[in-house]
Amino acid sequence: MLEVSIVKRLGDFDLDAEFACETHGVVALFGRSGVGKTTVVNALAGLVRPDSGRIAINGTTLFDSSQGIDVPPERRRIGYVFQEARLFPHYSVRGNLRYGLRRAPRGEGAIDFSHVVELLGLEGLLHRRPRDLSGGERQRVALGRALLANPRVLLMDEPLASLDQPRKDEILPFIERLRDDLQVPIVYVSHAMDEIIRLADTLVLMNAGHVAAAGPVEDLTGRLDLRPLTGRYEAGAALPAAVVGHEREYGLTQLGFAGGVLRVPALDLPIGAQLRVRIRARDVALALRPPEECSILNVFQGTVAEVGEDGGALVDLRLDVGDAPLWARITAKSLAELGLCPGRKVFAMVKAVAVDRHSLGRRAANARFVPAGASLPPDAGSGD
Amino acid sequence: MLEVSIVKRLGDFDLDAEFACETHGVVALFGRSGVGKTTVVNALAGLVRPDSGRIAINGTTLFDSSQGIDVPPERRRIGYVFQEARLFPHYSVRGNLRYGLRRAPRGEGAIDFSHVVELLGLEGLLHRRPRDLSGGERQRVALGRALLANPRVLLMDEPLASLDQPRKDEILPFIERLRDDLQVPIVYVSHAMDEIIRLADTLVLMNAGHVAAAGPVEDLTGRLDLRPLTGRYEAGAALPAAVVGHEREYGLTQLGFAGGVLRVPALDLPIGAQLRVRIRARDVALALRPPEECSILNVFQGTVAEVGEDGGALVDLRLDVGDAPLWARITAKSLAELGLCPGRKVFAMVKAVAVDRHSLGRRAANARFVPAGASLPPDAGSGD
Amino acid sequence: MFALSDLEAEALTLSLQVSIWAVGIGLPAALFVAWLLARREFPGKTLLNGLVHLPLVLPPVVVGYALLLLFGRNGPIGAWLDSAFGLTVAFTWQGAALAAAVMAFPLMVRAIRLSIEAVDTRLESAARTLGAGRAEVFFTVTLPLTAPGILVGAILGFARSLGEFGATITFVSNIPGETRTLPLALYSLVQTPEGEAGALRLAAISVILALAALAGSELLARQLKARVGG
Amino acid sequence: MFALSDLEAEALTLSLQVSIWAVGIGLPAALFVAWLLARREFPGKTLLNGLVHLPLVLPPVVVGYALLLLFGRNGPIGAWLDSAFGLTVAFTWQGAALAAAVMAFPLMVRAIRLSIEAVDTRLESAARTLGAGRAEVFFTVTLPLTAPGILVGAILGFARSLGEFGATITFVSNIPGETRTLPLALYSLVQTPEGEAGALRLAAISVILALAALAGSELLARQLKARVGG
Amino acid sequence: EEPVTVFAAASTTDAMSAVIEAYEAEGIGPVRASFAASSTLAKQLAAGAPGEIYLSANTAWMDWLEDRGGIAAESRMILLSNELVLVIPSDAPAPKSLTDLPAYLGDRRLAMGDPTHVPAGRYAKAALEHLGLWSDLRDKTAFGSDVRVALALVARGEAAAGVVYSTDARVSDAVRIAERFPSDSHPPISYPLALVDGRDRSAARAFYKFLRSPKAAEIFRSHGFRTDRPEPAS
Ligand SMILES: Nc1ncnc2c1ncn2[C@@H]1O[C@H](COP(=O)(O)OP(=O)(O)OP(=O)(O)O)[C@@H](O)[C@H]1O
Ligand SMILES: Nc1ncnc2c1ncn2[C@@H]1O[C@H](COP(=O)(O)OP(=O)(O)OP(=O)(O)O)[C@@H](O)[C@H]1O
Ligand code: MOO
Ligand SMILES: [Mg+2]
Ligand SMILES: [Mg+2]
Repeated sequence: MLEVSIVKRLGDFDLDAEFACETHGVVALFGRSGVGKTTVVNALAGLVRPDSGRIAINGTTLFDSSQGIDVPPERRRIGYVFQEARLFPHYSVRGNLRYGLRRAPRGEGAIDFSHVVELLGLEGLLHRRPRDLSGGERQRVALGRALLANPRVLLMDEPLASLDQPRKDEILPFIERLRDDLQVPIVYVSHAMDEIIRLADTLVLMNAGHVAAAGPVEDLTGRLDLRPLTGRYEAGAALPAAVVGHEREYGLTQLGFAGGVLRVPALDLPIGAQLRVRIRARDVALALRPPEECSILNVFQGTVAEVGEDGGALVDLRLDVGDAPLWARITAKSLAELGLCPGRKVFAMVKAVAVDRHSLGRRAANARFVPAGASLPPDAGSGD
Repeated sequence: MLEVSIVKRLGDFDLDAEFACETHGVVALFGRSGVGKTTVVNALAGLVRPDSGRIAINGTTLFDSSQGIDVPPERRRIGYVFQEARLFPHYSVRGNLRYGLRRAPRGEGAIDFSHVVELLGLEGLLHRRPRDLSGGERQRVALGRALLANPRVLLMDEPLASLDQPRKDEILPFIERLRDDLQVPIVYVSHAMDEIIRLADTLVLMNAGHVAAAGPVEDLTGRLDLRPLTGRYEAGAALPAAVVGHEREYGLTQLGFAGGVLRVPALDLPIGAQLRVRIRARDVALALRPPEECSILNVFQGTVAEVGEDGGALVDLRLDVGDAPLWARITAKSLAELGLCPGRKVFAMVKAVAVDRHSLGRRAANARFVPAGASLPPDAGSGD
Repeated sequence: MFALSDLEAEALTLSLQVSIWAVGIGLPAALFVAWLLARREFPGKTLLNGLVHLPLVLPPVVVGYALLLLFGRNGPIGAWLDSAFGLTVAFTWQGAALAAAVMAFPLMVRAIRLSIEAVDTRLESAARTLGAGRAEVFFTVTLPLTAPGILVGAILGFARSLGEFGATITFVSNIPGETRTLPLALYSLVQTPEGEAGALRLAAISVILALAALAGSELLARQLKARVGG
Repeated sequence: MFALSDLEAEALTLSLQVSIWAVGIGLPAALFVAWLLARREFPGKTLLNGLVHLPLVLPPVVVGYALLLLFGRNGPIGAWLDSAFGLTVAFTWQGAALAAAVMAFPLMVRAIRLSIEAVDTRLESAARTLGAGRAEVFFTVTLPLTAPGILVGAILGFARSLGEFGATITFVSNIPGETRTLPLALYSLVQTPEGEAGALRLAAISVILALAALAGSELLARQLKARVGG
Repeated sequence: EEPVTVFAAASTTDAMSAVIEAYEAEGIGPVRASFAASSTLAKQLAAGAPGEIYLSANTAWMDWLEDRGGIAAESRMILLSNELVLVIPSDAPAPKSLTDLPAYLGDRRLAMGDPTHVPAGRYAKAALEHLGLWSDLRDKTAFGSDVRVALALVARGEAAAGVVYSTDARVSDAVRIAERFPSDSHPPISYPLALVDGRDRSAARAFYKFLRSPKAAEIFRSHGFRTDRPEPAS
């Protein structure tokens, strides 16, 4: 459990943040610039002292103004990847990396130096000074430094913002592995819903110094009332799923979820592996009859459950597909022409391509979702 | 014309960059972390002195080692938004903003102080010190500061990386306006293909200290051989287009391009306005017969021109739709099942939703594209 | 606390005057030299650096003697000052201020140089892209960010000037009302049997003066820090 | 260049010994006090700050006299040192080193403090999240980043020690081979007819020594800068 | 062998050094001298300094030390005396007489020791008062922290004239003696000598004896001192 309930005044800015959530997996802090994300994370690390309140992680109280508890940062064992890299200018890259390593408790879950170096592509940089690094290189070193300190909890404040997509794609699985294999809980600040969906189990939505909502990513990203905070572009359903089969000849993997089986480009995961699949509303098309001779592999039969009122050119619809909610975004023109309204039966078409690596997150290792469709034959999706 | 041809050695790193491109509009520098983007931009600004070479903008030589020319930074009138904000800690936000303003040549194209403040949402921050700002706020101030200096050319080194999507969406049009209304050429470093597509006319692709390719965004993003550099996920066609009509009742705008008419959510642009539309391969589905009773508004008939050889689960196909190239990414399974091969007639389906604000860039004001389909009746796309 | 005798008041006023002038003329020069040493490369840099430190290394009396040789009536600079401006520094409080400034100079230069070297050159680059030339960058970025060092330089210089004895008495002698600063008066008393009580009073005055200046500078430093951030 | 006379060699060696010891014992203390003043709040901070600056404000002779009163054989600290450790500082070269250290102390503290205050506290925070306690952060982050200031403090202190005269002659007298440092030998020579040439030689030796130390420190500073970056 | 330590007034530096050389040449034993202002030496001796013999440039500090029990009272004696002279730069014309001094100076200055603490300054003031010149000269004086500073001012031509000991006048070629002050114009300039109390070593006694020997007297005289006992202070 991560329990945060703090009040802090900074100039004109009032932070009054309260949330509690599970710490297995990744907790994402999401919110607009200046809402107080960094301040919350600083308080967790012990770098900002709240005016009052309480912070506890897994039952250990780190701060409690009423009891006068304030564990110093170095004894919190909380790793921190800062928004600005904050590398030590007087150490080489190697020295920076070894700084936390030397002080880390040995054994138990410790990460290998050479492993981190290889993973973050730092081999050629070990002898450099921080000022001789590019922006992205700096952030990679900062990431490695925090990891090597073998933290109990890892705080990451927009760690990937200055990295290019291929590098992000390389590092994200590593963070996932940290989370899953090493069971390091991560508090992750990001503006990129992609990353959050992929990594996070829990989402803490912040707005103007307050926590607007906190809960499972699946729940919050599906809620229409939170759209102003989560962002319209990013709207969609995040669904728990499990690997139910592979179609090796075509390099596809079948994912069972409450609404059926989804085919996606092959995942190197065993059957039964737990995932979160994000299907963005913008990637779902609707048809009144099953499409024929069409490249769209995933077609699900469902019912229109709710039609959003957006007033613009685009309309969001919630569908019930089996037991799963699915969101579709179509034009108002199509809505009118197809005559869609709640209760109407439709076919939802989801391109296999649209469900790409960025939309798939491995769920925390202790998540257990057994899809209803797990017993279905591999081909039991509603046609293709 | 922006002419760059420079050689610079930094430690083990060799930069040998050469490119020339038009300076109307936005020139994007794209490449992986550490390829030398910041170094190139620094050389343009006069902050890094190349070992040899030449830099000229619109005929004015800024640097020429053979002629011994090296115009000092303050006389280059090149605005620079740095990767790290570099705000002056001893000035308030207002002081930072006014720093460049005070030194800017008056009149001609100068931007209004209050306008910038409002646009960047800096009203409440004017009296703050930089250290009291959040990461995103800092970057906004840095942006404003550079703009107010009324530069001839604006260099932006990942200026939006630390901004949230809504803020990005607010600032991007402003940068577009800078480019179009004020005709400020912009050199823009970014990792986000979205932003580049939207903003840039010219793309300079860098790889390991060299310029791998430079040219119109449309050309480079369509080239299969550059995929390793532009990124697979981002693959697609960027097409010149023009507004040809509006369907006000549904809030849609019709864009004419060489392949027909594309319906997208309403754009507040006059008929004839020049745009660049990006249609990502992943957003294009294929069918052998025209889909019926389907929500997908844009369907174009075309011919398979080329089938990429990817070997994985996904295949990219180039289609000829009218005179325009279009890319589609489908699964190998669909490829096989639909029996697609060059010469085959197909229907390409593009969701109106997929062509969202992020995929549309206004082209530089002097771009002149008159679509062949401009004379077609408004409804002349191939059905819906 | 206690009323000052005329002699004490005179010495105090003079010391203040001398110290303020010493810092007033020494500080801008120190700033320039510190900037040269911190940010420029030129032939003779090592020499200049050495020269600046001389007053620290040599016994004050020797420095005073050297000043006498240079600035005295028959010294090269002194003769020129006299003929060109009718200015005599020997035996005048101006001379005392000069001696104090020279003795305080290395301290001022070092403190300022240290601060200049700590200024992030990336901020200076940023200023240049905003249209500020070298000089402008210096005055709008480097100088304000060097303020803590300038303040430290000023306070060190002021304190050193308040305490300056050997160079002063050698260069401008000990003339009541003209060059008899607090340390000179104090020294006289210490060398006199039965002078101890008076010496203690003068020492106390010096200390109080210095403490006041220090407290003022700390206050200022706090404000600077609040403005610039740490 | 020229061979040293026995007297010159003796004074030179002694001056070196005294200055090195003055910096050696003064610098760690200065570092601690500078850190206290820069980073901690405590009652009596202003007082400590004032005390540190006293040797700068008071004429050296007065400081020497105060040292004599405190550390002399009959002084409170001197008597205690003698009975507790059998240590005599008065009238020994150790005393000369003490006098030099005291006079150089404010310079060392100020330079170091200035540097400590310029260290980015965010780096210190980062170090703490990596598991380093306050003391460890000090030694692994603050201290190395303060190195330029420590170096400046050391060189200022060394130069000041080389030139120290008033406090030394007052506190430990002018005893050949024991406390007659370069400035004191210089003083003795100035007192004798025909002494000027000898005095000039001694001044030259002082200057050369100081220049060598300065050059060394500049070299070191350059290396530091290359390591830490600017 | 532990050398004998002499604390001697700075104004005796060269003479005392020569005497020590002569003493050591006789092979009796090593001697070392600490030269500083008489006041400084007195205070150091009072604070327990290792000096065994004290030669002061004036009686006041010897009195002061004696009051504190710092010397072996029976060993106190006047070893040397000195003369007060008016010096001018070597190349300058001499004043007609001492009484012509105010006119001779014009708007230039007269250098002398600080009468508040430098013995030579005190004698000079007494002499000028005795000659009725003090009130005219008071505002034209430049005080040095010791006689050598005053001497340097004259040598450099900063001051038009200076009042110093005749022994000091010999130090610099740049000055010459213009006038000698009559010995009755000021209290006698005497240099008292004493053994320091509690340091009664035979070696110290031996050097103390040597200082009073005719051989030493000759050396002192060769440096401009007078060794005849002046009449007791008025
Ligand atoms: N010392 C301070 N004094 C006054 N206001 C401050 C101070 N520090 C931070 N703030 C304000 O507090 C708010 C929260 O800052 P914080 O850094 O936590 O934001 P954030 O959510 O991390 O933003 P970003 O995404 O831009 O990094 C901001 O509006 C900021 O301006
Ligand atoms: N002073 C230096 N000494 C040695 N190598 C350097 C120096 N400065 C930069 N480099 C190296 O030069 C390369 C190019 O750096 P640059 O900052 O231009 O990269 P970039 O393309 O902007 O990367 P990013 O996207 O991460 O900001 C990097 O590999 C960097 O490590
Ligand atoms: O020898 Mo003295 O005591 O300096 O006049
Ligand atoms: Mg933040
Ligand atoms: Mg960069």
